[in-house]
Amino acid sequence: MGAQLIQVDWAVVLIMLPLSAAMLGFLLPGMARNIGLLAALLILFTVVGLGWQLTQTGVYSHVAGGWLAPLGIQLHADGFSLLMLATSAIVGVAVSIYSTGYFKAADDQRFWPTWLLLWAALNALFLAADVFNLYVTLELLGLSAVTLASLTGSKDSVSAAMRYLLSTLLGSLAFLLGIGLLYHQYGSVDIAILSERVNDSTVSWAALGLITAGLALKTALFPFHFWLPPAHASAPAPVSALLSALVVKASFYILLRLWLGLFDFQQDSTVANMLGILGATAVLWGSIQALRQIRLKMLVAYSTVAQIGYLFLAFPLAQTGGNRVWYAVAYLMLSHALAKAAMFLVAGNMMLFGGHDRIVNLDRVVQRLPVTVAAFGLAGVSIMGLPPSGGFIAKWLLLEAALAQGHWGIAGIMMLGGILAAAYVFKVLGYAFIPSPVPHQAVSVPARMQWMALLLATLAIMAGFVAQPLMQLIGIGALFDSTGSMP
Amino acid sequence: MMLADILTIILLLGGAFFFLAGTIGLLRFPDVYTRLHALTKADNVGLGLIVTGLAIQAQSWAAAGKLILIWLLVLLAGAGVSYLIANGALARGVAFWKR
Amino acid sequence: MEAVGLWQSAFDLMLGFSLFGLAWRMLFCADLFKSIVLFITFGLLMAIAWVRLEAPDVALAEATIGAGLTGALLMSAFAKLRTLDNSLKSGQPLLPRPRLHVINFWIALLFTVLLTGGLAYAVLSLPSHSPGLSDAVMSQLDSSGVTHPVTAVLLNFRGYDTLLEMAVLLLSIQSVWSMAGMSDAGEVHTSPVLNVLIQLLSPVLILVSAYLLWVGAHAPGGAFQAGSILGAAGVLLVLSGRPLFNLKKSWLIRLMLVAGPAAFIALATLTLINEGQLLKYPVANAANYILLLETLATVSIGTTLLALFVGSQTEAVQQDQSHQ
Amino acid sequence: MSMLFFYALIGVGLFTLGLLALVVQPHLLQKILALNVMGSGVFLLLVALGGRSQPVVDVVPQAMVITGIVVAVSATAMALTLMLNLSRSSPGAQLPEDQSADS
Repeated sequence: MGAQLIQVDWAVVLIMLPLSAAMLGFLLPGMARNIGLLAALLILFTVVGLGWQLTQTGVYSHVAGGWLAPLGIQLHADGFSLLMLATSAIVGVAVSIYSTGYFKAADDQRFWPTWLLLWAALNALFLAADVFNLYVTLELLGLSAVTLASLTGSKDSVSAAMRYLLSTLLGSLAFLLGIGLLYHQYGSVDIAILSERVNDSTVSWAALGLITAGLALKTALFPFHFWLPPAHASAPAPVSALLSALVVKASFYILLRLWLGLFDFQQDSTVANMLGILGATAVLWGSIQALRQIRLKMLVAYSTVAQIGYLFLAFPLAQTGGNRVWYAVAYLMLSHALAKAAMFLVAGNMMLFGGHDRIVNLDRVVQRLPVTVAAFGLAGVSIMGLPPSGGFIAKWLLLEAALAQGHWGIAGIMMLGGILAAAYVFKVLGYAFIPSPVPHQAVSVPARMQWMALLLATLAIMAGFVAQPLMQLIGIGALFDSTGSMP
Repeated sequence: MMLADILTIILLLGGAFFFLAGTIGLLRFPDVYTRLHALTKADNVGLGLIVTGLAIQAQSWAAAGKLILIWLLVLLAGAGVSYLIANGALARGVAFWKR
Repeated sequence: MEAVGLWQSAFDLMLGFSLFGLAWRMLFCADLFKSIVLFITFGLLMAIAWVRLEAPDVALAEATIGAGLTGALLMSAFAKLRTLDNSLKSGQPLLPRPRLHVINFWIALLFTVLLTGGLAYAVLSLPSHSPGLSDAVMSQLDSSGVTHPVTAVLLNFRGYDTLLEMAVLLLSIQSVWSMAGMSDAGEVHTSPVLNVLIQLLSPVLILVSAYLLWVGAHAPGGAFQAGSILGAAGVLLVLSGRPLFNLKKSWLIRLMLVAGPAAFIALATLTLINEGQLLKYPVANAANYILLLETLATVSIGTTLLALFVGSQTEAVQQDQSHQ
Repeated sequence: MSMLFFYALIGVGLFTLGLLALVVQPHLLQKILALNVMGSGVFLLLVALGGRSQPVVDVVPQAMVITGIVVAVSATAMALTLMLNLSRSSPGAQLPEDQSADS
């Protein structure tokens, strides 16, 4: 039995399953919700299967169509892909269950097929080992994300979705031009083949610039973050959770993969330092903006801008201290995804409860939605980077690397970012305890919506306790062990 | 250089002349209706000459037939669309040109 | 021979500069209607450029999808925009002045010029001869099931990309429907001449579509081109007011939209189970599988493009805003 | 085959020209057209440089461009729908930041 299960192409199933479910949901709109929920659970199960397979056999790869690269397309799964697939599966299942309470039945046919296509795009993206295939998945991801972001149909959300669409298309085109140049210089779109051939040439630098700029725009790195806060804040809450937790991470995932695989030809650290500086600015700017917001969803969205900044702080650190610092980044991607999804679900609960998300008018919400507020508090612990959360482990590793290498500026920015995060989290919690001058009509929030937020927040904390085994899983394929060492 | 080649060259040049005349008419004529006149008349004849010129060179009857078919379709579409444009202009009250 | 090459070079230069000039006029003219017309012209010139670059498949796709259907979508959106926007209605199609401060405009221009220079430098540093993947494609063409290399790449060598591509198409219609609501086509213009024209043209278009689909196995053509011609035929029928489908809730239309991607997924699953690799066709049956995929994909592509056109014509349903 | 490089350079020109228009032109229809022109530029570069593999043209970029053209029309349809929805709620078919600076 075990021997047979190990042969199963779990990774391929992860792509086909959401795609088929999306099609069924499109075909049978009335059953879209049930089909989607079933698919969500099956995906979670499949990810577990893939994880087990990877622990047994190491890196997985699949030759699509039976044509080896460079002619054909290969799929590839290692520890880093597994981490992202698992994060998507966990957040995806929680958001799927949450959305059954959030969306009315009439909205199901608008939400489910698009969400399943987005999920398929995520899974396909995390499994891709071919840059043109990555472009196709990026487009599927971007277009489905825009569709979901526009679902409320309000003026704000439509203009935010429009800006998001223009940005994401611009990012894709820059990416496509970059991979086009790479193809014409090196004659392949397969990452493994390219990584052997790419050298320090004019074309490589042009591609590096185009691809990094395009992906930074999609990841909303400061100053390309302009599209993110309105898009994430005006989308329906479960969609905001998906966009912040998963979609922006996907483009960062590609950037990191290509950075490690293709762009290691560049020895001087100018580009890395520049990304680090933009990341540092993002941490400060995003945190300060978050603190200034009067609406909860805008606060959480700006917090995403800040947390994305942390991911980029690792570029200069890896340049001097070796690739092991990316373990911390991978960990941060996981814990931020869990915590940020939890926060957006909380925001959705509070909006449903009070009909608004103005922070000063939360009006003792803690007494009436204790589970929801607890979820926000726990997620906040991880966002701030306090022990024993997953966010703490990630940021501690980053801080340690910064201190060990004498990057005092980065260390300082990280501490300051933590303090600012504490300030905006406690600002929300503070207003949750005090009565507001204008009491409001309270609407009851379904229990599953509250518990899903708490589940994700708890997982963000729990991630702090399983650091050792998780790091081992991420280490499958040894993507981050290639050079240098970190304490 | 065969007779067929010379014939083709003459037909193609003739076609090009009609296209040129049509384009000049399109650019220089004063209103929608006269421009349409210049465009369709010239294009239809011009394309007809070019198609005939190319059909002489075609490798097979089937290829020549396809070329003729293209011409017929363009005639059809050109006539129909010109009528629709003129009709639309008339309906919107686009004035005739008067000297 | 020398003289022919010279003429061709002159033609290429003229075509290239015309493309750039058209793009310039299109993007920086103050009349939106003119911009759209220039866009269609641009698309047709692009199609000629594709022919010059020995890419007839791309030329077909560009002429039908790039210039044709995108042009129809733009025109239809513009007509709608004009009914919504008073500034567009008043005859003199509008444009607000560029919002950027003059200095900002020059900064943007300077950045663009620098970027152009850098990219041009990178392009010129490419080797003047590079085999790319042409050898790999040609050496495996025999076992692909088709003799036309573009079709072999799209449907066999890189069939997985095309599978995701079909998902993008499905997404586009799901997206337009969920954004715009799902009502039927709006205003319809009929005229006896148009009716005759459509009666004559639509059978021809359907025939051409079938021909392109069939010929794709060994010559330029294939599902995308055939599908877009089919879509164009549908657009013509809808424009003339034929009650083609009840797009609102038709189960049939959903089935047609899904047919292509579903066939891809079904075949991917089947080959995964039988051959161990997704979309790996047994050589003996490859031709049949590809024809089946292409036929269903043509139906889906045509229906999707038609539905996108019809969808873009519809009024948006005021969405429920209770959650916002 | 320097003509191939000429077409590739025209492609670069279309890409950057479209980028400029995307940034400076306020009307959404112009922005959508600008993105389409940028896309055409990238496609032109991809296919033109594929011609360097004489005697047989490299068709892989051509297949990629056909894929790209389909993505472009899908994205355009979505963008136009969003634009119409936006101009229903606020006339002018511009993003808010463009409007505020305008008046």
